Amino acid sequence: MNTSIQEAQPIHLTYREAVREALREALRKDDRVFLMGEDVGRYGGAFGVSKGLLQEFGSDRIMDTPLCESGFTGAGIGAALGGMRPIVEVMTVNFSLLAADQILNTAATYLHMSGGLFNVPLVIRMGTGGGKQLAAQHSHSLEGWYAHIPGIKVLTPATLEDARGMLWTALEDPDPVLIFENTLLYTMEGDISANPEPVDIDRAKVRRAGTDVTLISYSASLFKALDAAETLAQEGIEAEVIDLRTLRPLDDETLLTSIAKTHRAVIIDEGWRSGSISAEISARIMEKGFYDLDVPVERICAAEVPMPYANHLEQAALPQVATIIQTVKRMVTGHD
Amino acid sequence: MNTSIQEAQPIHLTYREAVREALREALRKDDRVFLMGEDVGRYGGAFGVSKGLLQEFGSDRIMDTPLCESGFTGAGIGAALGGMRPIVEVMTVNFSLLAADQILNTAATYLHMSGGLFNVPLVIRMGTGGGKQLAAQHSHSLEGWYAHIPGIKVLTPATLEDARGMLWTALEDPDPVLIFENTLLYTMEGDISANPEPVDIDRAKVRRAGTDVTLISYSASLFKALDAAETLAQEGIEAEVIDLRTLRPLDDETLLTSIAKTHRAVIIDEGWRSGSISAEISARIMEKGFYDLDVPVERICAAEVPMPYANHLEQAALPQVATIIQTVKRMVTGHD
Amino acid sequence: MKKKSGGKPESIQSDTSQHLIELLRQMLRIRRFEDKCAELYSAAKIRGFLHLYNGEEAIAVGVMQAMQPDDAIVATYREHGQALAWGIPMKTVMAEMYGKQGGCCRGRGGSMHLFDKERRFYGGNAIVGGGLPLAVGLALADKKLGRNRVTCCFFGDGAAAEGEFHEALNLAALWQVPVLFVCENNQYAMGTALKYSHSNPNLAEKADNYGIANATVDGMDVLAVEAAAHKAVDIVRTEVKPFFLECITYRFRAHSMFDPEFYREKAEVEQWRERCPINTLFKTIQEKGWLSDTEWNQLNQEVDSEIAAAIAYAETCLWEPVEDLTRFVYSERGAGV
Amino acid sequence: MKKKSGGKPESIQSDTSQHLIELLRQMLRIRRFEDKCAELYSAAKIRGFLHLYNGEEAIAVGVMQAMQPDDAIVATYREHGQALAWGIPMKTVMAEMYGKQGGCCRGRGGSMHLFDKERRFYGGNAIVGGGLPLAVGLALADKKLGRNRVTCCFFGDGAAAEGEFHEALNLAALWQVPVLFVCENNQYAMGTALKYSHSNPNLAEKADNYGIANATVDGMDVLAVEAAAHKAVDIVRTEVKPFFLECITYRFRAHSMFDPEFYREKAEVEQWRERCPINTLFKTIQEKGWLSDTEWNQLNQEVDSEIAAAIAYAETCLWEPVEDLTRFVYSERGAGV
Ligand SMILES: Cc1ncc(C[n+]2csc(CCOP(=O)(O)OP(=O)(O)O)c2C)c(N)n1
Ligand SMILES: Cc1ncc(C[n+]2csc(CCOP(=O)(O)OP(=O)(O)O)c2C)c(N)n1
Ligand SMILES: [Mg+2]
Ligand SMILES: [Mg+2]
Repeated sequence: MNTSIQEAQPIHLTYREAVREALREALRKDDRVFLMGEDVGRYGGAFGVSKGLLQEFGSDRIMDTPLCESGFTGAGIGAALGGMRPIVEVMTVNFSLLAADQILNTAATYLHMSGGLFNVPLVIRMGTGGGKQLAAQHSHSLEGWYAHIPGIKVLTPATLEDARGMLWTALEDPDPVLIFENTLLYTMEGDISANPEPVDIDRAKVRRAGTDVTLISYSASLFKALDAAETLAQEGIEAEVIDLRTLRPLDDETLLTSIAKTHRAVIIDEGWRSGSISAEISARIMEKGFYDLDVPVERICAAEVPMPYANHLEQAALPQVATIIQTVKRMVTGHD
Repeated sequence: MNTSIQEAQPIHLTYREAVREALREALRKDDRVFLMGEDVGRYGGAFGVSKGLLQEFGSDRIMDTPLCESGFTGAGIGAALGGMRPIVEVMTVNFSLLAADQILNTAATYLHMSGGLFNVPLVIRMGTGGGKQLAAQHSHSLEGWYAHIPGIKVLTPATLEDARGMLWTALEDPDPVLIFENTLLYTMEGDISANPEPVDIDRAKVRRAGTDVTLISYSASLFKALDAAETLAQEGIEAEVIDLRTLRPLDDETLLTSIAKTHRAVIIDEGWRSGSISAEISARIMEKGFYDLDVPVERICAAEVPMPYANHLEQAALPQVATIIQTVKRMVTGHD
Repeated sequence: MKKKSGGKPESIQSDTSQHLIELLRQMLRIRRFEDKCAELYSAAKIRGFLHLYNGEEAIAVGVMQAMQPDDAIVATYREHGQALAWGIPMKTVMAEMYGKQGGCCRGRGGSMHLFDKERRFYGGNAIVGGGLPLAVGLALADKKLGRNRVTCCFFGDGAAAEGEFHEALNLAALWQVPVLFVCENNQYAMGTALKYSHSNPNLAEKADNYGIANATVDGMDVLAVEAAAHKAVDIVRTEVKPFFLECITYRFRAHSMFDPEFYREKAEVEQWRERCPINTLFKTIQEKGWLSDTEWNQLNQEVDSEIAAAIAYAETCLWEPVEDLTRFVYSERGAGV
Repeated sequence: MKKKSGGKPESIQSDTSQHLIELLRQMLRIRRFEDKCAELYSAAKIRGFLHLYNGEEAIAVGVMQAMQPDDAIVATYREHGQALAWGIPMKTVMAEMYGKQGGCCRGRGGSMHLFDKERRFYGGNAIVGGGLPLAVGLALADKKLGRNRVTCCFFGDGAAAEGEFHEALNLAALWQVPVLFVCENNQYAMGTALKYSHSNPNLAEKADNYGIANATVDGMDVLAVEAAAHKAVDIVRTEVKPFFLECITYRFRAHSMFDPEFYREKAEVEQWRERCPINTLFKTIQEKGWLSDTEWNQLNQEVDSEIAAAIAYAETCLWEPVEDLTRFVYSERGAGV
């Protein structure tokens, strides 16, 4: 019987399981890979991502660390330099601030300051995002902020395929890669190919084709953009929806190609507005796509507040589908 | 004899001395003010800023701390909550990454997450900037990066007056204020009024009037912009030069008013390009000044590399006067 | 004066009995309040992270006995116990968990960020270890301003692995500031047992290393905690220097509402449950005959009605208007300090 | 075999004498190299920060004796001594300080960031304390891959106040990784004397607290350092666990080229200068009659000409082309690892 790759049945899983499968695959494929971080082992991962992996791979491969974000991130850098392929899990981006020095001052600079001698093949995964009423210290979306740093790459898998596939691509990268998993996505489910193809992290992806406006988004916001596009389509407005996938380096080309066609762009971003990755995208369109624009690029970002606990306030702080629809309509028709 | 304020002789000093005078004034005026940080006392400050202050004010007011950026920044937050007016000196922004958690997760969020109960009247001063061949871990310009964070204010005094005056304004602010002093400026000298007036931190300032292009800059780059403007003037191009002074909150109005007049803008920024404060400014001009623009806004930023040690490489990485001139000419004439 | 077998004058005995009953009442308030919170969580009235103090009540209640009204408290995300024991009205705590305007932080903080300005309750810090330097700073301010106040900082065993813990202890010792560090050693940091967090699991020795006076106490025994806290606070207040009090305890419930508890044995939990601080004190009081069944029922009813009233209050509170979303990012002009 | 008073066979004596002379030579190389660097700094050939190791040479030289070629070194911004003692060619170090392409990091690192891949010299970290976790990670990799190698991590007394120091020690002890922590306790962190940095100035006790074997040694005595390092490295290598070696030393010169040295007395510096590790060893050797004036002069000349050659090399090296500015931000395709 011929069970070729093409014919394999798709499998149904959640985003959480997709990440877990990616971890499992990496741990199986390469002995140098190990996962370390707070509660990745006995607890099963703060979000249950690594559940069962300690039992499957043992405590040398799945290492619970004490609470010391700077210490174990630094140890990850060292282990990478020592020939391992560590996957460091920082529970969420909120706590990664304690490791910011190691990420920026060591991981990101090491190759350059050593004149090309030492690269750091380190992968750091973190949960990110708001929307779960976790309030001001547990709801940051700082992936765009990290994208400011040369020397690292920043990935934001939105789909099950990307959650499943990006980890391996990141592990094959010779340089430090940060992967941000929006924790709202963990329960998302669907079908993916049982034999996932390698995921390209160099290109943004058009997730929906359209002609009237380009909606630029990434991670959880992608689905808000797609929802908005559906509604807009019912009113005859065809939105093209782009999933950035990688925030550093940005794939300008895909964006500009789309805008050359639609002449309008809206960026949806769960980070705080000022100094966000959406600002960078807008600035690039200014520089390279100005003459293609019919109207100014707009941004729909999180309100510039530390995230409040109350649900109605938090939702008011986050980008919403209704706002996207309203903004696009205004851009297309010229009035609210 | 009438020695009114208006008639006081101007005094001649360096930027370093201007900051020192500002510290001295604050320490004299308000008993609750104290300065703490690494080597602010016995060493006299890493850049000599606080030289002599320990002798003048004693070790309760000028506190040498151990190396522990997170610890003493957090202690500064606590002391501010306890009714003091601490000035925390983080030697340079490079080391502030070790305190990033306290700055973002505590100082910036405290007022909001306490529902308005507790404000944090803390001032944090840091050296910033490249240009001294200090290489990849000692040359960051992260002031624009910090400007992403709601809840804090970010000041970047460029002139002697601002270096002298902003500290007091910051101390009077009920919320956390970060002051970034570009270390290249410390030796800059000039005359300022002996009776400095209070400095407004809410408005950007037009440092040179012009009609053909708006050069937007802050801190050390201001002088590059002014130099470029001088040269351009000789060729009949009149550049308006704006000193942002405060990176958070940004004073959009001053920028937009200028652009409405000049129809062209260049932003000069020593931070890395992607996700820089100049991206934010460009995005805001896109949103609010698009129809005033004759040509797209351009950015002249630091190259996206960890700063190399060698002088010629470092200078190549930093924005240069020649590039500003060249860019403006291209924008005005339509060709290189 | 009538004497009892122990030889105590009756008034003191009755003082003691009343005091013990008060301790019992405080612990019970916390326990019941939190049990209710767990229910309300399932009913989706409370959301976000909810970290219960179940099993650890003796620490907050015991320590607070030694504190004075103008002292300050710095706590963690597991701070309902401290908030209630410190006197933050239950109804404003409950309304905060509901996310209502009438909450102690107008619904912006939630379970992990309870604050009270009047009572000097400085949160509610959800960054593990983040409160320690802040507490040192509060104590520094008191020392500088010559105020004879104590700052009491609660944190867990996991926090002691963070670098900030060390930075804070070193600063406190160098500056000799009046801070009481209370380590709630419940032997787990989420799912990570003490031995996996610390190469040296004796946490009080860490304080020793900084030259900070310290003691370790049974955190399941409110009277022991109270006695140790009195001694500790005395030292902090009179000698103006830090003290480190380690309380050995155990959390009966999961780390948060999301924790499947893979990392520990049911039997271990059961063993510790037998040392429930509330039961223990209840038995002591009963043995002394200080609490009749009627009184006990009445106490329970009081607690229950306080909780019911808190819920009723929370239910009726308004939501903060959405238009006010961006308030309190910066201070409002004129508000100032 | 001719015997000497000490009863050592001649061959051993001559081994010993040769070894001591080699140690002397190594220390002298570092001292002279750095003195020259200071000159070159004044001549603006070297720029940026320049932190000299003057006075501390016995530590790098002593410790390196115990290391094997495939061991690894992690150092700080004050790492010329380690780099030279570890065998990075002086000329590539000098060219690096010049910022030239022929430097060990193509001029991108400078004085604070010396690296050597072949020799496993992992910098050159200018963030105080930043190298410690990295060293733990290198050692972890060795342990995981079953390689019997030692990672030696140098850092200062000031670094021990950073939280990262504690995090790293705890991890090393928990994981039992083969790392040698060498604390260069020169009693100052910039202008901050030990007693202002540490509430407990006994730094080795910190290691003790983590259950890490440790020793404190006179860092001005290269033979003592060497002996202690041998013991320490033996333990690390054979027992596969961390060791903490504290070396008490003193920096004769300013912290960096910008330091006006307000914070210490000239007399104190002078006192320590009398304990110069080079003079001490020189005297020992002289007393034994192991080094004639001619030999000493020759040794000096060799060192001087090595330095002269290094400068000549640096002078003739090319600058990295400006077009290559953005190289090495990311690895080049095909380069990989
Ligand atoms: C800096 C940081 N890292 C990780 C977390 C996630 N987290 C929340 S509580 C916790 C365990 C803390 O354990 P411990 O200090 O013992 O306190 P306990 O919860 O047992 O009271 C962790 C890892 C966090 N909130 N902050
Ligand atoms: C995190 C950090 N904070 C501050 C500095 C600035 N700085 C450079 S060296 C130094 C003193 C370090 O002292 P120590 O660890 O004793 O090493 P030594 O210089 O004495 O060799 C300081 C404060 C830095 N480089 N990194
Ligand atoms: Mg715990
Ligand atoms: Mg030192």
